[in-house]
Amino acid sequence: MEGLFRFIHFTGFYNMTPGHIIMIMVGLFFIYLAIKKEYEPLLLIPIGFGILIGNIPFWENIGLQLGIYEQGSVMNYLYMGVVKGIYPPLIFLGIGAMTDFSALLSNPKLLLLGAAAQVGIFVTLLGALALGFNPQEAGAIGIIGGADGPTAIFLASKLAPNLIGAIAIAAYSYMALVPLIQPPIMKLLTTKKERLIRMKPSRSVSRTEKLLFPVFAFLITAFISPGSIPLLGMLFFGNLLKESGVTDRLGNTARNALIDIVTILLGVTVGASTQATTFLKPQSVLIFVLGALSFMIATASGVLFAKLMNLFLRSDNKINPLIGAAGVSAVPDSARVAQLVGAKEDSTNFLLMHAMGPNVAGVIGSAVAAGILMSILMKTIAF
Amino acid sequence: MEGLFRFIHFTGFYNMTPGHIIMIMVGLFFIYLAIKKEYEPLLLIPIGFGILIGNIPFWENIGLQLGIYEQGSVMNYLYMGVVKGIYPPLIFLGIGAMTDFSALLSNPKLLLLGAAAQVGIFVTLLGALALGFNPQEAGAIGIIGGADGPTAIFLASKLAPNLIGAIAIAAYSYMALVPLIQPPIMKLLTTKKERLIRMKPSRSVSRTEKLLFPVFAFLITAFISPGSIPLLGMLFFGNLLKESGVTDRLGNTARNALIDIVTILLGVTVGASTQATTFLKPQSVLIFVLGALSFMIATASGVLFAKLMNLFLRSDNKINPLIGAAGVSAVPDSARVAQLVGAKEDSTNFLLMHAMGPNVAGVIGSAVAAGILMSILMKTIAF
Amino acid sequence: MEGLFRFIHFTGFYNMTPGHIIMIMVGLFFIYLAIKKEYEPLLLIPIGFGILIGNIPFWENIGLQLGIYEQGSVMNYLYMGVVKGIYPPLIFLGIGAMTDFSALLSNPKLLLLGAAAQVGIFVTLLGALALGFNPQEAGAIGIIGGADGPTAIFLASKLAPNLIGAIAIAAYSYMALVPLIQPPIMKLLTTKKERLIRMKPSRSVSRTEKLLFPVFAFLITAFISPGSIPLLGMLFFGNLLKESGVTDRLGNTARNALIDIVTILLGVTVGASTQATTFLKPQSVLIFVLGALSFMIATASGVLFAKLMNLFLRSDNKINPLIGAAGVSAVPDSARVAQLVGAKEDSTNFLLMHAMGPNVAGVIGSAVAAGILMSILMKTIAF
Amino acid sequence: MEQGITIAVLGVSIVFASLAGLYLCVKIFVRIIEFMKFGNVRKSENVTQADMMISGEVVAAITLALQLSREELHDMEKTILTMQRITRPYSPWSSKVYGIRKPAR
Amino acid sequence: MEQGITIAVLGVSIVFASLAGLYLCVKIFVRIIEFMKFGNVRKSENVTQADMMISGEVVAAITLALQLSREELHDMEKTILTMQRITRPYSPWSSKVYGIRKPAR
Amino acid sequence: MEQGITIAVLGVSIVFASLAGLYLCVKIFVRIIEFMKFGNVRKSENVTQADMMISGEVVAAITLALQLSREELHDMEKTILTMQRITRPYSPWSSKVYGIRKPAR
Ligand code: NA
Ligand code: NA
Ligand code: NA
Repeated sequence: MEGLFRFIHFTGFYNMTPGHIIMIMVGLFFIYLAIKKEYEPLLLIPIGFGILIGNIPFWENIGLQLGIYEQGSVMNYLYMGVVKGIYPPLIFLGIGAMTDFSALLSNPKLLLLGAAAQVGIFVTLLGALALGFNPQEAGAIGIIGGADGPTAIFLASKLAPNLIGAIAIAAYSYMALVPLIQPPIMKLLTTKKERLIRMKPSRSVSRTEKLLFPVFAFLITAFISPGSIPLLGMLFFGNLLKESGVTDRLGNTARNALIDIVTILLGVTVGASTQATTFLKPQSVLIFVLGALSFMIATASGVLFAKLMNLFLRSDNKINPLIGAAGVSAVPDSARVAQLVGAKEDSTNFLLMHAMGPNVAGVIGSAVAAGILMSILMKTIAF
Repeated sequence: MEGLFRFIHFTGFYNMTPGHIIMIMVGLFFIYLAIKKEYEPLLLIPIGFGILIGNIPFWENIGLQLGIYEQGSVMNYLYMGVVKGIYPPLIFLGIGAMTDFSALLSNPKLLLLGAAAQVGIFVTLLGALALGFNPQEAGAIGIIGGADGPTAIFLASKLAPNLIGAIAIAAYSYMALVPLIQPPIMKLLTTKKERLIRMKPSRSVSRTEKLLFPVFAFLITAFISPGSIPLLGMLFFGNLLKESGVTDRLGNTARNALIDIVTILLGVTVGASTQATTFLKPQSVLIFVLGALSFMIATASGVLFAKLMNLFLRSDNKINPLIGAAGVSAVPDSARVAQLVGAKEDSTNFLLMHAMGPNVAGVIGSAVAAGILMSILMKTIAF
Repeated sequence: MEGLFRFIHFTGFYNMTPGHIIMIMVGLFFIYLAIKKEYEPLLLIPIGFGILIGNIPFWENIGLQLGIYEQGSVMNYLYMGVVKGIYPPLIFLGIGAMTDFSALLSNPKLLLLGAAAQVGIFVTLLGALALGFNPQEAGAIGIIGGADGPTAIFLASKLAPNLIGAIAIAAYSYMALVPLIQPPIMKLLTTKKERLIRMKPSRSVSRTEKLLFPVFAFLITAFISPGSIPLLGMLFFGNLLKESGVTDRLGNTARNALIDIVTILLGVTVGASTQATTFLKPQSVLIFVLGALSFMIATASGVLFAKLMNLFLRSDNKINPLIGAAGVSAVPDSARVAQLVGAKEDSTNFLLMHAMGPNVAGVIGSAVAAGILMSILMKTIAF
Repeated sequence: MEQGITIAVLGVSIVFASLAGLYLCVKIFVRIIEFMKFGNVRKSENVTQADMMISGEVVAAITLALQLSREELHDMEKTILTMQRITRPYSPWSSKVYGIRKPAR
Repeated sequence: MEQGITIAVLGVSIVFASLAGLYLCVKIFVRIIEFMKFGNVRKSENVTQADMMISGEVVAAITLALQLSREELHDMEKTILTMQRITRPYSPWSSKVYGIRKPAR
Repeated sequence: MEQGITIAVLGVSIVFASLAGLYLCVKIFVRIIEFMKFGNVRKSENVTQADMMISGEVVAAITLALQLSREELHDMEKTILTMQRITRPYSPWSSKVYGIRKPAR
């Protein structure tokens, strides 16, 4: 009889709290979004199911080795790849091996749009400081505006490990919602005439350029901001595997088996890290609010900077400011949004290729920003 | 000259014991079974070669970093995935991504057969206790009757790490021998008339059901028995990757590269963990005896429970009790055995699809059982 | 203002030393060789880019977690696979799963050529001792002459972890340069008549032989030299996965996803381990000199031993001494060099298949040599 | 031992409870889905993809056929295995495409 | 907060500096490459592979076309998914090809 | 140094011993297998798969031919590389199939 009583104490029903129910609903909602709306399914499915796994109520702190925060559990071991900042660079390796920088090379001035959109990161940092977060947390929250999941997780793991879950969920949620968040801002800040601008066909790119780019882009960005070595080193290394022409099998594995395995493990553990008993706090709500703000500011700065650049460009060589919004990264969604919003005004205006330039530049930009924040704010630093 | 002497001391010939020879013979026998008889080759080849690797005699305990139990050796590092219980859930992830639950969904009452066959686990536990094993060891030995390698290894790693090798070898040996062990018991417990029962064509299953099943099956089983989160969480997560329709590349990698890599590492280290100097003990023999018993009881309970269910079913909707034996899991062998034994009486009676239901239910059943045993018996638990 | 000053202190430009520039040049040169000359691209690209990653100057020792030698950095975590000797056996697993031992089986006496070429290892060891290296370092340097990257890295990680970078770079550099290093020596030591020798068509090999070979070759070599278990165990295990005929999917994953992932991680971390501030020392130059010597002696011993064997062979069954040079391993380059040098004298003389025998035998030979050196010299050994 | 019996009884009960729970859940869901589908059909008359069903018996037959044919293929595979293998001269510690037609410098 | 503003200003500046540096670098390289190519062409008149270029607009059109056609394929894929899945009876904890035609011993 | 010479002499000897052991082993096995096969043939007259052998020279020729043809293919591959790459718009941190034909809500 006592055995039965103890068993009942083990069940999820006994240990359930309202928080668990809320988080399970969130997990189910993520899975719903992924399947029905096809919003970022490759990440929302693992994260969504991870939220379910992490929010099955159980008898905590008696050594059952079930929870992601309990030593000895599988989830805890797999979560090490997140906490130690190992998965994000490996994902960047795969991303590098599948990214084509041609669009960026064919019109390099669009690189600056990828810089402009990172303003959102630093404005949000100020907002977070104002709301009482400490500098490390503020930096990690700001990076949500980088619209780049692995970068956000990497920086959070270095600056504010306690916020990894909230920051990752916020980043991926807003990235999934880019098609809803960006268009109103883009329309608000541009005139119809601007949205109708047709850009010149882009310059063709030779193989030599594509081959030299990852090598020298890495050297330049890393010399300016060595903090971005872990992310950009892997990104450009992956890209060289792809472009070298002599390492096809390595590039192929990097962008398939390797990135898939790491994506699965990262997604499911990040999801599970939202265990209700540690996750549901007022600060998680604040992080979500700041994240939304961050995305909006990033979009706006991208668009506005494009308009600024137009002031200095010849009239036959103007930039369509819509592609400035693609500078937030969120590859390739925000580029598609630029294409869509442009096509609404003129369905024969193909902005997609032009938008891919700022889009991938945004990835580089937010990795550089993460490197800077890491360099300046990391607590382990002893001068 | 002294150098030569010392060198001779290093050779395998010098350090050889009869135990090493016996284990090498066992390893060769496993490889033989795998290649000639095609019994479970994907596991018997790695385990068999692992036994060879683990039983090359060498000068132990002087820090050569060669043996699987010596710190700093490669085998020791790779074995961590077994000892820490990391490989089995990853294998379950892959299994989930390759399992089709249609058969189970089309006739859900067959789920109960997957529960019935787990009786063998708990009877064996009692037997092991009677033979003087401590409760943790008894639980780990009982799970052999679950007929599920990763589950057995996972539970053994949590409850009785010193028995992992023996339990894993026993579990896989008997799973390989399912076509020899089950048929006599099945024939003994059924009448010819029962073996001739034709089951109704199963209901068709919609995509929506297959998609919802992993999500809700996980929630239900995990709420009842949170101890099964590590195994069932990964199993159903893998299945969702497969069924969601939007994560095909992840499901594909999970059921190919990922499961293959983990299978190789798990197999070879489990094999190597049978190092003669630690493995050849009377208790290993006891474990093998108990394991055989466990398989037989499991088979019998599955068959008998099917007969019991028939008492409550309408005459046009009877279950062929042969498929009860498939409830032990040992996917898909025991389902094939049901088909074979049935086909001997009537070669036009296709039981395979019907047997797949209890077969995959048995996987869920033994994972639940492992979760319960883990919850109740784990030594790290401090109330 | 102080912020700006501190930021400047963070940049690569501020922390740059001539050493960094030299190493970056080396990295670029490796990438150039890989792409333009197609010298070993699958290793020179990862190593070359790794050198770039490892030689971005940054503010060291303040806890930025950027450098490969700083705790907590990604590169440091990934480098563990090199330091702990985990990657090389996994690479051997993949190599085994892609190696065809037919050539060796069809003319087994050529195995001895694979032994002869390992003389270079031990002569170099004596040279290194004479130059003042300690015995452990001397052993690790000698193994460069084994012409086998993973073996060299594995032994270096066990005997002289501080030299891993230099030894790995030397080994891979000379392996890439095999087509330049070997031909002059081969021509010097053979007469035109010898180079024209046509060898008998090789015996055909049955599937059974290919299947039994990995099992018994492992048992024999491991019993004689248990120190070679980590490398040869994995090599022959991989080969059994390939030849068993029942584990095709495992063999396939071992020689694709698995080896690719490990190659990427091993290459980039070995490259990064050449961080200028720890790498650029006089001893690195000495290691390069000894490595070159080692390759030359290995080539010479292979050729000379083939000539020695010819003294005992019937005149219609002579060995073309050119294939002796293939005994250094450096698979398959040195075998191709044998073919090329032979074809210069007689373009219809196909030596490639004959050279493959000593070539793969050389892999086994150097793994055995590594095992011996590890057994005798490892510092952790306490008698 | 007494503890053992408690564990055994409890264990079997919980396993049955879990799978019975699953059984009920599937039953209920199937009802709901069928109910909703019925509604859908009335609303749109479009046969959506989710409605596409295959009879279990047909599936069994196809499975068998495929399996048999695959096994035969498998056998053929083996016969051509030895040849195929020779065509992979790649090896990761020395893999360049240094062609044998090019002269050594 | 003051520290925050310093970080923000510095951060934005450095991000711009990095990407502007990249921009300049690409510009310069393109010049150099074009210069070298011009020389090459004069020397050899051979159009090497590296010179093969495709207009960006063409690329965009092709990309779109491919994407659209792929999406359609994707839809078809889904319809045949259920059937395909049944053809994988492999499972790693019991995967032998123990055929159902062979009698059990 | 003396120790070094011991190591060197011992080392070379053991390497030779290992590979010579392997040599003998292969020799002996080949004898045994041939002996057994001879028996088999007499018993059944069936040429089993294991007996299927290809002459080494033939293999060499095929290997070469395949290699050459593959290298040519490889060259072609390169020319079409740039185009192929563009057809993968997937990226893992944002990969949905949110088609550009659908209007943004
Ligand atoms: Na960004
Ligand atoms: Na079971
Ligand atoms: Na060698």
